Amino acid sequence: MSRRLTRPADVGEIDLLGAGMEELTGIASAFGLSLKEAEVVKGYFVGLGRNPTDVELHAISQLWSEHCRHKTFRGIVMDEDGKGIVDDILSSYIARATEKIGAPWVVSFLEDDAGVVRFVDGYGVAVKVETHNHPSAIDPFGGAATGIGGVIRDVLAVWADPIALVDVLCFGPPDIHQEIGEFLHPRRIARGVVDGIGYYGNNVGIPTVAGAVCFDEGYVGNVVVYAGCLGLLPLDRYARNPRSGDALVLIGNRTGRDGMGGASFASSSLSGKVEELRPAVQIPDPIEEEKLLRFVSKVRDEGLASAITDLGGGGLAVAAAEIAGRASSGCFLDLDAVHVREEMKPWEILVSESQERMLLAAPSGNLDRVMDLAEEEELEASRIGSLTGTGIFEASHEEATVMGISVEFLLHPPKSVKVARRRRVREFDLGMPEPTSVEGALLELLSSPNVSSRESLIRTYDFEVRGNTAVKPLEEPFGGPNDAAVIKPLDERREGIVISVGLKPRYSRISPYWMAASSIEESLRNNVAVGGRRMAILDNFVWGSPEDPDNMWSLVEAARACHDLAMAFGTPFISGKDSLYNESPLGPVLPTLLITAVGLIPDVEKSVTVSLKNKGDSIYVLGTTRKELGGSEYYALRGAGWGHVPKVKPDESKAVMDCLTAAIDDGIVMAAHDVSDGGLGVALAEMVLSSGLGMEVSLRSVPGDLVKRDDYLLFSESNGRFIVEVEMGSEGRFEEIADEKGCTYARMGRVRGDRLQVEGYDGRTIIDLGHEELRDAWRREQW
Amino acid sequence: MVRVAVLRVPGTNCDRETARAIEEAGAEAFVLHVGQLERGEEDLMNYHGLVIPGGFSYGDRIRAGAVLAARLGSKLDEQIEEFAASNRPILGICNGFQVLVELGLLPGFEGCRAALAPNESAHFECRWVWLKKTGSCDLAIGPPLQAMPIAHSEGRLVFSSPSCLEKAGSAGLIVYRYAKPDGSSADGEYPYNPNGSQGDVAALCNPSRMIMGIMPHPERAIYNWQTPLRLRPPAGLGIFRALISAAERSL
Amino acid sequence: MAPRSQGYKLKIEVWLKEGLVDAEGKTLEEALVDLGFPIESAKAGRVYEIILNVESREEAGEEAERMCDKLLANPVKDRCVVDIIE
Amino acid sequence: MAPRSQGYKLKIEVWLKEGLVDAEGKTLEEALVDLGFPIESAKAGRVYEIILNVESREEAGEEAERMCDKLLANPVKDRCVVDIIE
Ligand SMILES: Nc1ncnc2c1ncn2[C@@H]1O[C@H](COP(=O)(O)OP(=O)(O)O)[C@@H](O)[C@H]1O
Ligand SMILES: [Mg+2]
Repeated sequence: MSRRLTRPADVGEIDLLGAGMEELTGIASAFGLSLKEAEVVKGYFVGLGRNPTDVELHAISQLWSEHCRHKTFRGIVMDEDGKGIVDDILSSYIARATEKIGAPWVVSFLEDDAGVVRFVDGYGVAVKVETHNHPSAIDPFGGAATGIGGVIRDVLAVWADPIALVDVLCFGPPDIHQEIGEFLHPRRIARGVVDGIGYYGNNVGIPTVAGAVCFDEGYVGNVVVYAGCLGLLPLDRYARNPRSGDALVLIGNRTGRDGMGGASFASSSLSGKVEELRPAVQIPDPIEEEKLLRFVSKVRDEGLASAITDLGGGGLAVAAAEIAGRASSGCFLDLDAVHVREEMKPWEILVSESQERMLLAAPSGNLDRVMDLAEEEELEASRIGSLTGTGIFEASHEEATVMGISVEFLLHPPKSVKVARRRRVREFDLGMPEPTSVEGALLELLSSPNVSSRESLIRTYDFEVRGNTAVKPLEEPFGGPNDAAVIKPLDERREGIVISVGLKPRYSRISPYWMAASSIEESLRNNVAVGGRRMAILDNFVWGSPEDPDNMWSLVEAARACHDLAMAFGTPFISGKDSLYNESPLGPVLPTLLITAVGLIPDVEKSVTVSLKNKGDSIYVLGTTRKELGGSEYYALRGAGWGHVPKVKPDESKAVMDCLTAAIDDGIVMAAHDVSDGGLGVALAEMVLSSGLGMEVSLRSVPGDLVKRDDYLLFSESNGRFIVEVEMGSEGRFEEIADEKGCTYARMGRVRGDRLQVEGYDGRTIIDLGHEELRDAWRREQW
Repeated sequence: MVRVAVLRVPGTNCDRETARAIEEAGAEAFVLHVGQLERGEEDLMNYHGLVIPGGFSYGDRIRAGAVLAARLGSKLDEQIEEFAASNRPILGICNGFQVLVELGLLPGFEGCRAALAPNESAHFECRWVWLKKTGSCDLAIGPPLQAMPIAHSEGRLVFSSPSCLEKAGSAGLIVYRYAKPDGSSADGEYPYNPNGSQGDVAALCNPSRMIMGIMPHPERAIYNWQTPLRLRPPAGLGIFRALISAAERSL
Repeated sequence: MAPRSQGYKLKIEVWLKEGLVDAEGKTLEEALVDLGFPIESAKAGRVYEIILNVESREEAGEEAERMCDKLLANPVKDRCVVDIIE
Repeated sequence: MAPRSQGYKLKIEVWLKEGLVDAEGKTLEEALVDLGFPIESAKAGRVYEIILNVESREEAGEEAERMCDKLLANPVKDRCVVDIIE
């Protein structure tokens, strides 16, 4: 637009056209842009022949933030000699895998607010996982709660009814003594985060059914909070056709001065100076959200809208630009029409991150009905503008145009260039003296923060609300750890949705590639353990600053593994997110990749759980146990930072998973448990303590190539393994299936008595523990 | 056919599965927003039974159930009185129980009041518990011992005086008490009694036997697949069947 | 919103009655002791600050009692403490 | 437990800072207006009554500040008001 903008008193003009290098640097840093970006912005306004308003620069700052535009993942990575490594991590590794797999049941991937896969005829499952790390560091309760609120709205933004929540949390060790600098103590953070998640999920009425908790020094300065949401949507109601002329309606909470600049805050490092961060605080209101989700599903069912999006990072600026971008058109916003809570400047209205708001596009003929529905749910709504055919994002205030920038320009920041420094991974295993008592080591492992029971946390979440949770996170009545949750979302169908996660951040100290590979395999394994199949996965990267070439290298390595393993297992990525710049004065966060897997089960009544079921049944181990103790809980317990990190052998794993799935479908699997943190020892113990029964097993038959060491056999964390309880009398059938699938397996023993009794490789009983001993160790309150 | 109204306001979130349970039990369920009743778009007297479901009405702000009770009490008190006076059954589940207590409909006998105080554990708790039938109510049929999940942070029933607990007990109005898996009394022991409720009270009936409040969620124990293996068979349906039989009388 | 001239500012505290286990207070007490504070005891309650448009101090006090009765407290378990500040 | 002779009784209120949405206060305000009370505004907070074993009033005040910092409040969003009663 060439017309000069008229400027009301509360709108500033920034002299970009007259800015020399020094001023430009100042402007760039004030608005969180790189110098290169500021130059591109200047060039744009030189083209327009005018200076930008502060409204425009704030909008650009938000839209071009790392958080909103994934600049690093979309950018170029070079090595230190300037040789290209990869151009666009997201397309080259993540999206490429999905495209090559070409799964016909993927409905929408990596484009909308959430990924969508087909569920049963006419229905899709939407999934999204987000991080809310910085907000949780400064306000654990509010930060985690708004993380849940935000990800629910991502699922609403694809017209799905939210049906389940997931939370994955990484904290500093609970037993550190001093507070470090101005950082909150890990226990206080953990308590706040867990309370916040429970508060939001319970109040909004969506069951929290799956998750994980990890403790490591690498999180003392950088807490990690992942929040995920699944939704169900009727596919024929998936409205995505915004048109020029459609009205834009803002629904929900009043806009206020909270969470200002959250998107750019998310991409800056934490200073530890709590007082400066106040504007970044967001206040959660789950009851407002509950009204929103009722409203959205009614609007969907009546087919009233053409598009919808949530207001997350960057607020209205980002939401409106994205809706306009989808319509390949422009938009017009009247900032004075926004329902506000307090008097605000126009730029503040545009970028505020007040929670519990959604933006809707609807043909103007439907507007009255939309407003009525909002009123029925006791929600506030305002018509704040419309989509236009101009390709321009226009905004007005006091009848004056205060913003006029091309939507294309807003949505496409210049490509970033980052440098990665290759690091050779050297693995060696110095070995470990044998412990005097493996039984003692097992009890110690059961009590360690990363293995022990999560019951006290999980029970503060309502995992039953909506009455559709078929497999619960806890196995009642003893609170045993199920590997995945199953939701039965449709009354008239028997199919269930299976939700699991994989998280192996401690392996990234040795190899980021195998860390990512193990995370993927673990998420699939967990899913298969309860009966899941046909899985799709989500990737969520939490890394330190991409300006650091070491971080960049590990990021590329992990992304490469994502590609390779997704291909190998045929599991497409449907969504994900990256959170970079997780830095504190204590250094970068431990590189952490969360993989969330979503599978199907044809009949929820065939779901398998962790607890032993019948005396006399046989216990099998599937898969191969190798000397892979690098990064293991056992080595960590004994202070060892070395070792061979578990690898993934996709063909072996697939055979094992196929075998288990077939046996479950055959109805001969009574219980199953994936072998992960703490190895076979912990897996066996968990199956016993989840039930009223015991087992008698021997390590002598366990397939593997270990030196003959009971501790290695018991505590190695090799991937691709399960413990399975096979119905007495069906052993022949089970072995037939296993042979047919090419699965490595061995019968270890049987369900017997009420203790865990393990015979070592040399025939001696090395473990003999009763329920009380096991449960006491496992439930020891750690945090 | 019996028509049962299920009330909701912002934050009520167990209305769908409660309606589903009512339909499984053989009646028609209608989820009504309290606003519809206030505006006169709906009339409670067109329904034969009323359920106030679980959830977090108004986020349990001030005190669980208090704000919804205030809204009902100030704007719909006559309708609710008329409904109860016409001897139609009212069931409050979890948050609904809290509302009935706040409204004073429960315990509902002379000289006694009650409250649902914060759990003794001081936090929200979701778990399956055992219930022993120790009283009678027109809204409860089912086995003497059954399992159901609870999910609440304010479920500790306290009476205005110890004699009220005795009165309620001897009148057979304490329909369910928390128990141990073998059916013996929980005797306040956690986690069998999950919240510290006086007398292990889990569900209470009024003297007319037509109003019941229950902290556990029967609507989450309707189907086999909802119920953990060891706690089967699910018995929640009995409560909705009873509700419907009671409602049938005003057909 | 500024209080109108005839506005009275009240502070109302709501505490669990003596004799009932104050679970939140107890948890708090334990947490504070854990952190090394020399705590004898701790109680937890809620507090509200309300600005009322009434004509007189007496009226403000009466309204406060009624608010406690109708909404803020359940007399079976709660105890209200009203303070008219200005 | 009776306070020891050197015990100090503190009352600590925790409020959301100005400018942050006080959802409970808003709900309360609406409910009170619905009930017909002449309400201008309402805010909600938490209040704690703590008995501390310290030697002096000053020390009590300092400990209170530290408790706010360490547990009762988050300085980013909350405001503590400490009152040493006796
Ligand atoms: N690292 C990633 N891996 C896979 N998908 C991603 C990644 N980052 C973003 N996406 C996908 O791109 C789409 C847009 O993501 P995002 O910008 O995070 O949405 P929102 O703004 O709603 O949070 C989503 O489908 C998301 O799943
Ligand atoms: Mg989004």
